[in-house]
Amino acid sequence: MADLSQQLFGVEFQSPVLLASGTCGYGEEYADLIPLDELGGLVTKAVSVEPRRGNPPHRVSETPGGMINAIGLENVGLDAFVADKLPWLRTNLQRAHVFVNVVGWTEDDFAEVVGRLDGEDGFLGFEINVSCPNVTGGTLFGTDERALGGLVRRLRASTGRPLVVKLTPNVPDVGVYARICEEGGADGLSAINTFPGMLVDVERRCPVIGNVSGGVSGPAILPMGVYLTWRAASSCSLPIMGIGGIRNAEDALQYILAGSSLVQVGTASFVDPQASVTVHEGIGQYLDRHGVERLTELVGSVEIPPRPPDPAAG
Amino acid sequence: MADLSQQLFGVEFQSPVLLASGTCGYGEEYADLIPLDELGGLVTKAVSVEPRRGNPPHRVSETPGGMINAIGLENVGLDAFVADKLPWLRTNLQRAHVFVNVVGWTEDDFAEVVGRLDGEDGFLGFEINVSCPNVTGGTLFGTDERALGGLVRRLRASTGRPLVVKLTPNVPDVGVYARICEEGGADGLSAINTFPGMLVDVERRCPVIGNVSGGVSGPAILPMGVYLTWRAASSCSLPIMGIGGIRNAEDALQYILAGSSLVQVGTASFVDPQASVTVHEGIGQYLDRHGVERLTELVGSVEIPPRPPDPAAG
Amino acid sequence: MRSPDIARAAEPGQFVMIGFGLDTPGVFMLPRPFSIGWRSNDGRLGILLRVFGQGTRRMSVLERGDRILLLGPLGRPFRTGAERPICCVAGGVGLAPFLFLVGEARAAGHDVTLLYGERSAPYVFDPALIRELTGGVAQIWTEDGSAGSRGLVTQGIDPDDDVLLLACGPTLMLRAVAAFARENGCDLQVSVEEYMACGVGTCQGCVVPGADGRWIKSCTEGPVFDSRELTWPT
Amino acid sequence: MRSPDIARAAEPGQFVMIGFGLDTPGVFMLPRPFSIGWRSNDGRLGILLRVFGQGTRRMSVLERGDRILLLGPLGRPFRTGAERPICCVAGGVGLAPFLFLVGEARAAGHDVTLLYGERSAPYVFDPALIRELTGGVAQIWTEDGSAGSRGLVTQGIDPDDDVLLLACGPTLMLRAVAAFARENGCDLQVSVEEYMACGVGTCQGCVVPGADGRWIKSCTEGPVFDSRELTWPT
Ligand SMILES: Cc1cc2nc3c(=O)[nH]c(=O)nc-3n(C[C@H](O)[C@H](O)[C@H](O)COP(=O)(O)OP(=O)(O)OC[C@H]3O[C@@H](n4cnc5c(N)ncnc54)[C@H](O)[C@@H]3O)c2cc1C
Ligand SMILES: Cc1cc2nc3c(=O)[nH]c(=O)nc-3n(C[C@H](O)[C@H](O)[C@H](O)COP(=O)(O)OP(=O)(O)OC[C@H]3O[C@@H](n4cnc5c(N)ncnc54)[C@H](O)[C@@H]3O)c2cc1C
Ligand SMILES: Cc1cc2nc3c(=O)[nH]c(=O)nc-3n(C[C@H](O)[C@H](O)[C@H](O)COP(=O)(O)O)c2cc1C
Ligand SMILES: Cc1cc2nc3c(=O)[nH]c(=O)nc-3n(C[C@H](O)[C@H](O)[C@H](O)COP(=O)(O)O)c2cc1C
Ligand code: FES
Ligand code: FES
Repeated sequence: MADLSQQLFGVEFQSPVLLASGTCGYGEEYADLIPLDELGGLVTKAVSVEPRRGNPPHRVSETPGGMINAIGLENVGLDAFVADKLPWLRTNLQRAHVFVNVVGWTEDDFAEVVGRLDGEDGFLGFEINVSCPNVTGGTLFGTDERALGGLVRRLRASTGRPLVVKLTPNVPDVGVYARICEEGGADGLSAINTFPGMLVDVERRCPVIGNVSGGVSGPAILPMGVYLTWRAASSCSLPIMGIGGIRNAEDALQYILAGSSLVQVGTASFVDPQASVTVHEGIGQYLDRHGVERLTELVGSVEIPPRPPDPAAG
Repeated sequence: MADLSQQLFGVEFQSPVLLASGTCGYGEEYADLIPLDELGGLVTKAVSVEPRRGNPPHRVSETPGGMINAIGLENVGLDAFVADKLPWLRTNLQRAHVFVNVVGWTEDDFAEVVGRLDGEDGFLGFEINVSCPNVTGGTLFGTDERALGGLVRRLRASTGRPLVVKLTPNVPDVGVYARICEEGGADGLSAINTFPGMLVDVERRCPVIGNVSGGVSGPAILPMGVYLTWRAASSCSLPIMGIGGIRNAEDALQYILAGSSLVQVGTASFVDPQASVTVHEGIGQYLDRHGVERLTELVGSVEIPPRPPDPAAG
Repeated sequence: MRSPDIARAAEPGQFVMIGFGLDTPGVFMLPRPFSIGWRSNDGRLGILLRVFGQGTRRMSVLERGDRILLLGPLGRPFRTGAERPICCVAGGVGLAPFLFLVGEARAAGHDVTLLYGERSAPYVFDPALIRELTGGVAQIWTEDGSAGSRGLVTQGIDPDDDVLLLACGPTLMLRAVAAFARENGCDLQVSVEEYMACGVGTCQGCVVPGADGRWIKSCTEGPVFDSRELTWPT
Repeated sequence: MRSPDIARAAEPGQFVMIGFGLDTPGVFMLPRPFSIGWRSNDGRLGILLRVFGQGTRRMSVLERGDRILLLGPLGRPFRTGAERPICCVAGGVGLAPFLFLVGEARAAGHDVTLLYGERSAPYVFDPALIRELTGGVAQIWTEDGSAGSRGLVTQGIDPDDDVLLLACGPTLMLRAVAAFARENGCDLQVSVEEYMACGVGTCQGCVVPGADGRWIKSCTEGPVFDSRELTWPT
């Protein structure tokens, strides 16, 4: 069988498939359902300095071809993460790699989480969730070029571990943000986080989601995710984790051909907990069927026709 | 039966339902299939100064819960529009209102189309498509605050007709752009245009779409459209046409409750040419069932819970 | 539905997530939670299905032989430990877990009654099925009296403070039962309904307000709670 | 499929858009174009279905009585005006329009042959059905010779310059037929396949390269074109 392993972030990934942040808890919750340690790895639910209660219900609802969530970054907080969650990951995952998803509302917040975890065992690196409001600037870190650049440089200085920035989709040109991360010293990118969305309960004339708005994920956003991955990959040379709507090997391969080295499966795991395993197996079958020996040959290999693309689609 | 009519842009709309630009040609193509003149109206395919050939195939493809298109703004051009298309609209539509979707690559382009059409008969106003690259600035008009403000002021000076700006979704805060349009003198907003997306044909390892990327539409983008409509409505006082993924009355009512006065049906008409008629009828039934006498009472009436929404969804 | 593993392990009050998987062309649906309504010795599971929206509408047109994805048994069941009289209060499709529970509890020697309320007769689930599964301990109530007794099901509760109350149904009904339990000093376990995505504790989507001010996941900590674990609006 | 209106109006080479409408919970699919394969006097329509991807996979599991949305007849048909010999060249599912055409053309007194090619035997559509609809004028070709004659279907074309060639099938086959027609000075009409969204001329999605350098909509100007109306890569 073809070789699905890759050397990335200084280690070997046995599989290109990881579980996306917020969709696999802190790993433990899925341990009985899938062979976690045979995957590429997982990204934890966001960790912030203080524990967060999160948003009122309803927190999740189905949308056409996807779902919307507004969990509100509920998490146990830094101390409890170190005391209660990291030990399980350390003990139970030998080959799958763990990224800790980090969230904050000031640069200091992020730096505190990264600084404190840096010396701990049980994970590989950080995935920085910049789709959260910057209380200093009033925008999201992920949509503010200056704030993002400052944050990445600050965190780069606080850790030698792999530092991956998870990009926000609602920007005019994701390539600009990809380059900012690269220049700030990031080791990789995750593309993409959810799209802001809202559902209205027309019978009760109120928002369905307790938080009014939430993030849209699932197959509905697949073509956007593939596009943003391709843009990011075309704009910098960092390795990318492609995320958004991946259900099967074909979806994952779209991301890989568009330029991502790894992929993350999120919402699809809710529909079928085995989704990540199926994706992994399907990629192997694809490589065999196409006589491709190593997955790395495929990364970013989509053939773009000579004619310059016209962005004026419509 | 409840009153679905509204006074907007100085005229009466008998129905809140219009057909979206690019999905109903110049009207004529749908004339045999649906009672066009019983709708609120329609928005023509984009009109540019010169005729445009458009993009190579494939131009359309299905995506999960939606579709992607890269027609490339193919259109007959200003002269042929006036000579061949406007007369049909003038003759055949008495009660349905027509907006001409206008596209350009410089301010002058837009101003030429608007200026030339201003004196013609057969349509009500303009819908300005700013999801196209500004060849002067290198960005899209719709994602560049300065370029957008300048364009709106320039066009406002060239016409007394209703001037509606069609917003682009991939910006950090659509409210900022809504206010720019209002301040520039626009009469209304359309929210929203398609999301940039891409599909990869994994068997042939090339983009599915001849133009590489395209715009994603259909039910997949419904929650994003509702959210952006709500944000736009909360940020300015212009009347809004809600667009994106509307299949039925419930979808349309989500937009209306979120703050749009009119709605446009696009992709759904491809699946069922009667979709716009069904939406219209369903809204009437909803009003009757809920004892609402006039549609206007519903516009923007979604009840937002007291707690300030936390944009940090996720 | 056949699933010998789930059928064997299931306890009353637990639920299953029923989904359509990822393979059906053009279809994407999150799985939906359903209380286990009964089980058979040959590994079959039953649920009561009431059509609300998209998901249940789609399920209602499933035919014998169609494949679905079943995950379960999930959540914490009713805890009927000590041998004391049990009074089950069911509103609408909240009847489902009690069909399962009554049979098991009677077999275990409990004295059980089941009060089952609906708006009106057309809503009432098949009385023959109910009789078969519960051995005739069910009393039907409808708001308009068109079937069974007339009134709200909560009117049927006997204020005996030794009884263990179990309730499942619409939020308003649960509140009324909780108020009743508080006033009469009864123990009460409620099975709550909140939107779910994963059903197994990973998404944190299914929270209900806990008595301590925290949000509690109803899929893993519930769906059955002691009423004192939750905050009830007053 | 029943649709008396479409069946009555249909001409060979026209197509229908087959969709699932907007009412099925959790399902969104664009309609797909299908050549009209045959029609009956009682208002039924037939198509040949070959499963490629999502849409055709979903259609393949439709059962009698399931509702679909039919739009048609659409597009310009083959134009077989003058009474001259007709040679139909079909590749794969491109057979469909010719099943319809051969019957009609024979009834109108044309001398018709039908060359139908597939990769190999398992792909060949039911020969009995083909015989029934075409009165036995069909010659089957397979690339590996596992059914009918061995070789590419284009080898079977008789270079008689009076013949009107009609072709429908994969792009590579169409190109070969177009080259043949050019070399032999034959008239050729081809039915092309391009992705469609609306099928009625509004979306401009279905273009093919016209001989004059413009893109031409295949749903309204086609799907049948005189080969000279199109650009053929050389
Ligand atoms: C623990 C648990 C056990 C359940 N047991 C049963 C059962 O035995 N039989 C049965 O018929 N139903 C049961 N339900 C409800 C069922 O899961 C469906 O989710 C619900 O009926 C709506 O799904 P839908 O797809 O039809 O509606 P949707 O199209 O998703 O939405 C329609 C409306 O249904 C409501 N709704 C949506 N999701 C949920 C949800 N998860 N819980 C409650 N309301 C929701 C909302 O008001 C929404 O507006 C149970 C729910 C839970 C949480
Ligand atoms: C005028 C016309 C007549 C047709 N007649 C028939 C017929 O009689 N019988 C039949 O089985 N099929 C016919 N087709 C093809 C059919 O419409 C399907 O679209 C096609 O088989 C793929 O649909 P899908 O949903 O299975 O594939 P998708 O899941 O949409 O895509 C799978 C692959 O199919 C190809 N494809 C997608 N859409 C089209 C399309 N519109 N045309 C061609 N290839 C496409 C692409 O290579 C794609 O990668 C016809 C197409 C046209 C344009
Ligand atoms: C319930 C839920 C919770 C999520 N929580 C987080 C989070 O804490 N941090 C984060 O960076 N992304 C979070 N995400 C986003 C996912 O990691 C992922 O980027 C997104 O869902 C798109 O992938 P998908 O379509 O495969 O789900 C969450 C998504 C969901 C559905
Ligand atoms: C095939 C196609 C062509 C389109 N062409 C245009 C266009 O010319 N100008 C424009 O402003 N929007 C155009 N749009 C965008 C639609 O008007 C609409 O904003 C978008 O499709 C979202 O609505 P929907 O989900 O109902 O389709 C086009 C959309 C489609 C699908
Ligand atoms: S449903 Fe996901 S945590 Fe409960
Ligand atoms: S398919 Fe829409 S124009 Fe041809």
